Amino acid sequence: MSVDVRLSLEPIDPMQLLGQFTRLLEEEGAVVSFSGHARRTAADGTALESLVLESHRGATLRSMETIAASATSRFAITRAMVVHRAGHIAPGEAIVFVATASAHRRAAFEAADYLMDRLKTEAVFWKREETALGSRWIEPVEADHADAARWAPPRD
Amino acid sequence: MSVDVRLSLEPIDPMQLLGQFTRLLEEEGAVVSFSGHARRTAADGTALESLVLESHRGATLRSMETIAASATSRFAITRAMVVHRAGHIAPGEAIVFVATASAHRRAAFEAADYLMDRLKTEAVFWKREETALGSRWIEPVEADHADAARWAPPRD
Amino acid sequence: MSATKDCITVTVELCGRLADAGDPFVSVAIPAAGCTAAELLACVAHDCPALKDDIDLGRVKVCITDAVVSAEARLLPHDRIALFPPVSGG
Amino acid sequence: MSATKDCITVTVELCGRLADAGDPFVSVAIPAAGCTAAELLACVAHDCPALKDDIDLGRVKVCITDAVVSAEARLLPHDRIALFPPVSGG
Repeated sequence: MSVDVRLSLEPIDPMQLLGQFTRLLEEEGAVVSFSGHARRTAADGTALESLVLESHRGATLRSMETIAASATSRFAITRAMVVHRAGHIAPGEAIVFVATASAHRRAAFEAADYLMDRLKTEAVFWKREETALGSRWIEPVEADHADAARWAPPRD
Repeated sequence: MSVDVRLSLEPIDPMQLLGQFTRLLEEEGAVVSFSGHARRTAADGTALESLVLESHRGATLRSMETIAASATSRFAITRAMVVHRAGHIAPGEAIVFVATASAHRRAAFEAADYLMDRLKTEAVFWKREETALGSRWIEPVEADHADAARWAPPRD
Repeated sequence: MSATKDCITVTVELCGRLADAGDPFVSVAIPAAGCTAAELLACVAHDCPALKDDIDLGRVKVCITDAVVSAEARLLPHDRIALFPPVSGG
Repeated sequence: MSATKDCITVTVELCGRLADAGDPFVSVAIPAAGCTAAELLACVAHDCPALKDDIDLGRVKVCITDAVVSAEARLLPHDRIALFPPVSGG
């Protein structure tokens, strides 16, 4: 089992991360990746200038590691990567990249899905949108909570 | 809606394909990718020398296009890519790459999952494993049929 | 005209394990006016004994151009015809 | 010794929107022997009126080093302490 969890203040490139992840494959037959990208429009409909993810040195990375460990214990995956951007993110740029590998594809799909559901609700970030009109804090949307509630409570 | 379906007799590189796919993103917030890789061991436990996917000029690509069209009509995705390798595939090499993009992540996850379930059971390929002991035709495993049965029958 | 004179030879591509017995292309005599897919399979079973069991067990499908067709579908001598065993998926 | 002499000033980091009112680091007086997370929040509510409402509504959690702790957890003056509003997720 290999788990690679990173918090990055620099832009992240899903293509390069998938390349790094795939190069390490051994017997795995299935690889699933997810990347989430900053939208071009803020929640209030105005053009987004920047999405800002504030993080906490220590607690943010630890929350990501806890979520990744939970995924590896619940699903038959052999390898996982979780890379999250923090700081100022431009529209279109990647916010988060997740990859999972397994012998059979169902485990890789479910683990990536689970990782994203928990990251979107529980990872220690505080998010705000900056537009020409100012700055506005945002919280998880209802759909995020509904997605996270699909899974049995984590054992951690 | 943009759908890119390809049948390749040359090796395919999931990293490069994800790069091509991601470069075209517009307002999508979520990208899911799947790649399936040839195992190093044949079903009978001997070392795999080559996985051979025979295809039919015309029918194979058409079956992939039908499956892709079904996915785009069932799920709220805005973009999909389906690239399938045919011919002789070395252990570890990618067999198939699927990518989906959507405004919200659930649709992208479900569409990629659905695409793979149908490709693994219905795409027009005949697969055989070549080992030092000879060549052996293989059919979808039970788990593939069970996965495909999770979805309501396609309307096409 | 005799029944023989009304026949024409078409080339049929054998896909997957159907080609294991030899050449992936076989010549089959069908009525010159065309026939149904089911009738083609009967002609193949007659001309290529190695394929008879699979055909009799319903394990062989007929593909015209780029699509599998039903038993009743009509095919013409100039169609591109292939026979498919059950697909394995990707 | 008076109660005042038993206190020590610790620096508390304010995360997310808790820092909107001003400096992301505030100084708070806590008992020199340490206190519970709940007691720290009471001290913060007293020293930083801008945070009182969020604290009273239970919307603020205490993080020591790299983990959110329960109300009963004890913290010592040398701990790295932060206050978290509800997280937004990634």
